[in-house]
Amino acid sequence: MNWNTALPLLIVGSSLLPGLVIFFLAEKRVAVRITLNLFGAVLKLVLVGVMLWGVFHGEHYEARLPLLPGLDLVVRAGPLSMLFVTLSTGLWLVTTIYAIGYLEESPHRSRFFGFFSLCVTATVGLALAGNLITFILFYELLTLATYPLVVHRGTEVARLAGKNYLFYTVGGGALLLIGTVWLYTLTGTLEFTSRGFVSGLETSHQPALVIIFVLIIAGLGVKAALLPFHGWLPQAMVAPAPVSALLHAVAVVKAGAFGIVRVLYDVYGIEFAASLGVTLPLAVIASATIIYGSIRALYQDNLKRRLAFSTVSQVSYITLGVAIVGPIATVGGLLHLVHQGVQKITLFFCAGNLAETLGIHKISMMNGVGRRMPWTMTAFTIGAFGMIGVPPLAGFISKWYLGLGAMQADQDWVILILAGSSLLNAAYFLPILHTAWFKAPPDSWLLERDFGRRETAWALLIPPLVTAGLTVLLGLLASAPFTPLEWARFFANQEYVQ
Amino acid sequence: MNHMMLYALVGVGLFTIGLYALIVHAQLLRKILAINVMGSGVFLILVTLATRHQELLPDPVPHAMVITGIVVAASATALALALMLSLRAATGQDTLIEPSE
Amino acid sequence: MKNNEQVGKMFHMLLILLLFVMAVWLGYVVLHLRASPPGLNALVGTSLDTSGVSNPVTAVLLNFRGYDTLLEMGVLLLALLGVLSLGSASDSRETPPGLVLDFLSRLLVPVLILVSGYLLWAGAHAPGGAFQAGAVLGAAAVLLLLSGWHLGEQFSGLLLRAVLILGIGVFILAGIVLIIFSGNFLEYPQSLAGAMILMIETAAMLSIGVTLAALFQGIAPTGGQDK
Amino acid sequence: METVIQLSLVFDVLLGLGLLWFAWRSLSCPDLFKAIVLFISFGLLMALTWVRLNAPDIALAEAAIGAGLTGALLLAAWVRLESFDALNRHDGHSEDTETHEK
Amino acid sequence: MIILLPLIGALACFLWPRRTVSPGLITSLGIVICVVGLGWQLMHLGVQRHAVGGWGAPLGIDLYADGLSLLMLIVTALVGTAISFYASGYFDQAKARHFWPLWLFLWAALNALFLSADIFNLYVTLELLGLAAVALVALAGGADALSGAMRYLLVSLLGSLAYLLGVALLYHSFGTVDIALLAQHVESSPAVWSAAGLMTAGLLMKTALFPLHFWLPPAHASAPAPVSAALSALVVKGSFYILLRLWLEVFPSTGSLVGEMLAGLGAAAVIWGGVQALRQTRLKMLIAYSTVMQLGYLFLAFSIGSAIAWQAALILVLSHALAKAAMFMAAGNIQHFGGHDRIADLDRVAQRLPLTLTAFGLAGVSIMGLPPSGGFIAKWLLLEMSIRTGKWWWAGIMVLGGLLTAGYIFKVIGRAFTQAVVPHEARSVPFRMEWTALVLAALVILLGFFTTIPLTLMNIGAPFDGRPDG
Repeated sequence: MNWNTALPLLIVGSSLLPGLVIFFLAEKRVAVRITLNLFGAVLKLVLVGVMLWGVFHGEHYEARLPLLPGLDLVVRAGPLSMLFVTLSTGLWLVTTIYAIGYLEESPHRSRFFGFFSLCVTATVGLALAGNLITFILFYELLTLATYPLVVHRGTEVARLAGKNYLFYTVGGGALLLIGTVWLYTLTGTLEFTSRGFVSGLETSHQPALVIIFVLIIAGLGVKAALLPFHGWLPQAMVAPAPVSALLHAVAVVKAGAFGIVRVLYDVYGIEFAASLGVTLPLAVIASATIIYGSIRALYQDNLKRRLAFSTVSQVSYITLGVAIVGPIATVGGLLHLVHQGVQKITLFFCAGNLAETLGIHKISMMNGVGRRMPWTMTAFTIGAFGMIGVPPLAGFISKWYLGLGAMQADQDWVILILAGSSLLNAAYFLPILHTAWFKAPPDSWLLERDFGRRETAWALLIPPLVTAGLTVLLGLLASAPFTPLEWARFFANQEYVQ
Repeated sequence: MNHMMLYALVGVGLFTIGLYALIVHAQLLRKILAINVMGSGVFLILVTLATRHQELLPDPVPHAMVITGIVVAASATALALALMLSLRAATGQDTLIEPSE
Repeated sequence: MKNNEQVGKMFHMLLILLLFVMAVWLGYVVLHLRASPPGLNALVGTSLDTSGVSNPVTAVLLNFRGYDTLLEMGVLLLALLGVLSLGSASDSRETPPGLVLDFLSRLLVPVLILVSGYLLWAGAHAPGGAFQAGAVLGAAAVLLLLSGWHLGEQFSGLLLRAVLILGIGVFILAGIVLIIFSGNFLEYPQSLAGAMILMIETAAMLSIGVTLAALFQGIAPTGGQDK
Repeated sequence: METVIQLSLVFDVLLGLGLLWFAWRSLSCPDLFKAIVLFISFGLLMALTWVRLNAPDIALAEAAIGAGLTGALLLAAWVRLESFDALNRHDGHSEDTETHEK
Repeated sequence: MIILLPLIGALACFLWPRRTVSPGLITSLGIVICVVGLGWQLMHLGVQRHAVGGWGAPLGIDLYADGLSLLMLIVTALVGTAISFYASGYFDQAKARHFWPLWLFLWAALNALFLSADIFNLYVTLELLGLAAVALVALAGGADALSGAMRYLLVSLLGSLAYLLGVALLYHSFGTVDIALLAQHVESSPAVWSAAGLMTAGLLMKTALFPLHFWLPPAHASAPAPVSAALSALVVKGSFYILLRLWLEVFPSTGSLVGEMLAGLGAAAVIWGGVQALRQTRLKMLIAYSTVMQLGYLFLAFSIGSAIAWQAALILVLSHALAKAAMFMAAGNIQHFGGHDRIADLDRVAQRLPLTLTAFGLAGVSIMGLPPSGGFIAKWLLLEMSIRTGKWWWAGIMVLGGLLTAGYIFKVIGRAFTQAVVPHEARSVPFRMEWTALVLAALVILLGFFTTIPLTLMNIGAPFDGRPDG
């Protein structure tokens, strides 16, 4: 059990153990709980940092546990996993702080934070998963851990939303499972390997492989909210704001997208997948989702619903990017994995703040809120611009690479999609900003919570500002070392035979 | 094959009759009787088959088995009767009832 | 409604048909069983003289397949436990036993006890044995019960329960002791076989008798209105 | 010699039929008490059969336990059932409450 | 001897009804120790055979222990101990004095059954098992329980008789009742077929395979919680074990058609049980139907029929035993706590009984076959084998079943979060009752990570190689 084995386990464990402990904490032990949470989050971040450094210098981190004869649980660190791990760990820290502030005084916090930690454990686990079965394990764990968060409020609406969420995700899980088992019977292994491990099979299996691909992608598409499996996402926004942040930016949706990347590159191998002719349909579906999501977003008055539909569309950028066969597009897609996360979490934080401080849930109620809560709305604005893809923000970079990649792979129609969706993004974000900044505020808000000179609690204010700052930095310093861009390139180089 | 086999057939007959009654009748006491008849049928077969060759005296092992069986049957009957009675006390009827929602 | 009846009738017919087929098939099988299987007859014969008893059935019951018998006594006791756990939802309306019955029992009980004793003893070489004897003993006890004599009060009594488990208890005990001596559970040393079997049988008979009586007690109405 | 075989054959046939007949009657006749009595006699016939199959041990067991003890139990149970009916006839409700909650 | 210990314990409990709990618990621990001992023996000395009375088959009765029986014994020991602990908190004095002897008898019967190598002896153990189980069900009192018990008793007797008839046929065609010897002699003939048919039918009755399951839900749902746990987790497995033995060792030559048929019934059971479970309004009924369903999975292995499939089935037996026991205990807690088990108004159990709900949830994970859990591993293996052997339709059934299961599990859990229309007054649940359930549930999750251990254990003496791979 040397360091290189221990590290990935530690990274997974650093949220698992606190989580388990938290379950058994009495409701009153606020201090202990908060310390545990933050400790876990920070520790994880540090460990991840160490691992980043290690991986960058060619260290090989791996831990195995024999599950069945010939089938192990594997956690392994590679560029792709690092990209995702870093994202989720970083955002988790922020979200934890936010959640602590957000849930003050609300009941059942032990339960909430327990499952919260489990979620992140699952996310990190599936990011580090070294083979498909490990991935499935954490993927399902994620489903189970998020359910209690979705129904946390314990209202009838919440229960129905949870029911719906399960209906989709468990179904998806089943598809994924059967696809995987089938694949296993063909290949006898499930280890993720660069350029895939199925390309070796003789051609007689190709029809089967196509079906398996459809099964698996459908299974993952559910979490990635691909058309037509996106239904659960807008509903799930009844959950508390931190949970939405988790669902949309840190964990669930991302897990789906990430899975698609994994399957496409490390199971099938992108060239082979292309030769099977499955990538183009995928790209088309992704595009369709992008447009559809944006259009639906236009018509939502409920802020969180609009954001939710925007997620539906934005996440598909990732899928689109990796489905366009070409290194640059891949880079773009992966970049968006990170950037969309940072931006979208900002937006949800802000939405949460509005709801918490002024009881604002609808866009039509946001008149002049910018003057009441300038900081929050600034963060919101940055996030929104990022989403639209205004340079020099993060969103711009990823879209830029996407476009470039599309051209390089001479799939010019994608450009149209990008342009169109960007316009739509603008169309559903700008009005919000306009109402917020330029309309006259009403004489009284629904509920006024007074935080002295501050517009709201620190714990609620800091996180969005941080993530907004990140959005800017990721845009400006895109090409500095250790940025997502670099990791994405790192990964792309492995996957494509230049 | 001697005409003792006749009893084996009788055994089969008893088994069948018992099974039929067990299924058809609702009354518990009747079902219990039916079970016992079935049992006797089985025992009869078990022993009769042992007497297939007369030259040497019949095989004692099945005899022992049957004695065991008889005792078991008696015990089961006792339990069944007790159950029937307390069921009767609880529901006021001597047939099975469907579980209540 | 009428429909249901017809469906019911149909099922009834179907059932009869099925059972008939089953019966015929079984009959066929029984008659055309593989001719002259080895059987255990010879084996029993040969090992009989080492078994400590001369009645083959008893030998099988208590020696060759003693383990079965052990479990079987377990079944008997278990049934009693079950009956007791149900508790007799009894409606005790006392009726004094009829004179005849009383007289009968006075007369019969001693006889029955003697008979059971004989059966037990005979079991070693002639038809008979613990179960038959126990049953007769039980019958005697049942007579007593019918003539108004109650086990009821004693039911909580340690003594009674001790008698109830005496048989199986002794059996198990013997088994364990025998493990120590001869390495195998219930493997009687030749010289002692007869004696031990008799001992076990005695114990067994007592418990069986009492158990059966207790079973009857558990089910019977308190006080004997029947007959 | 022949005749003996014949006789025994006849006897067996009669006995067999008797068994079946008693069994059938005791399972089909409407009156419970009669059914029980029939069953007991069926048990006795069984005992006879065991003797015929030269299995005296079983015969004893059957007579003592199968017919005797079981019979006694059945009768006792029957009496109790009757007494329930009597109770119900006296005050027409069945005593326990479980039935009403349904 | 593993069999005698609980017997003695039972007698002790019967003798001194005042203090039944302590001997009960002591016995349980004793049994665990014995089982561990046996396990050690098996691992170091290989398969064990013990000739009772020193006569040996065919004259005497043999006890036989290999990996298969060992695994079953271990399951029984685990769940049994848990149930003992649970029960020590569950019953009041009046019931306890009846519960303990019966329960220990049941345990003895199970152990005897798993160790026996003699089909007639198996018959006796079956009766022992059946009577004990019935008496325990009746312990709950009340119309439902009594009726359930009665139905159960009749079915069980019928099953035993069918089985006995089969035994008779086998004995008279081969002159022995020892499984091993039979396995050598048996060649397929009308007698053997009908024997196989009768025995299988009888055992199926007791195992409650669809459509012979009708008796199970009422009996299991109306019994006292620890009893339901024992029944669902262990008792049905007893008869399944015999089936397994017979088909692995005695009847394998008798054609694969039967296997297909059983698997078909199993599939039907999965679907039917799942749908019924979804429709239930009472928690314990739901769990009982879920048992019907899970038993269905076991029989799929009869069609797939490769060694791995059997092992998968056993893993499933193991994890289902743990999970289902945990579930019934959880249900027992909920009932004890709210005075009812109507799913519609579970009334914020999540908040009030977090441990119990956790137990239920974890157990549910395994029942659904989601990772990480023993249930998942078993399902994975079954899926893999069914696809490998080209019988992908079973895979379909399994996935469908998984979805149904998820449906009814979360139906319960979801309710547990929301608030009921009418809030109930809460009765506190004994500490140990909550924890026992939780521990069992946790075990089944852990099993998902350490499946290799039972796999190696159950292969001692290679019980599965008797069968030609499907």
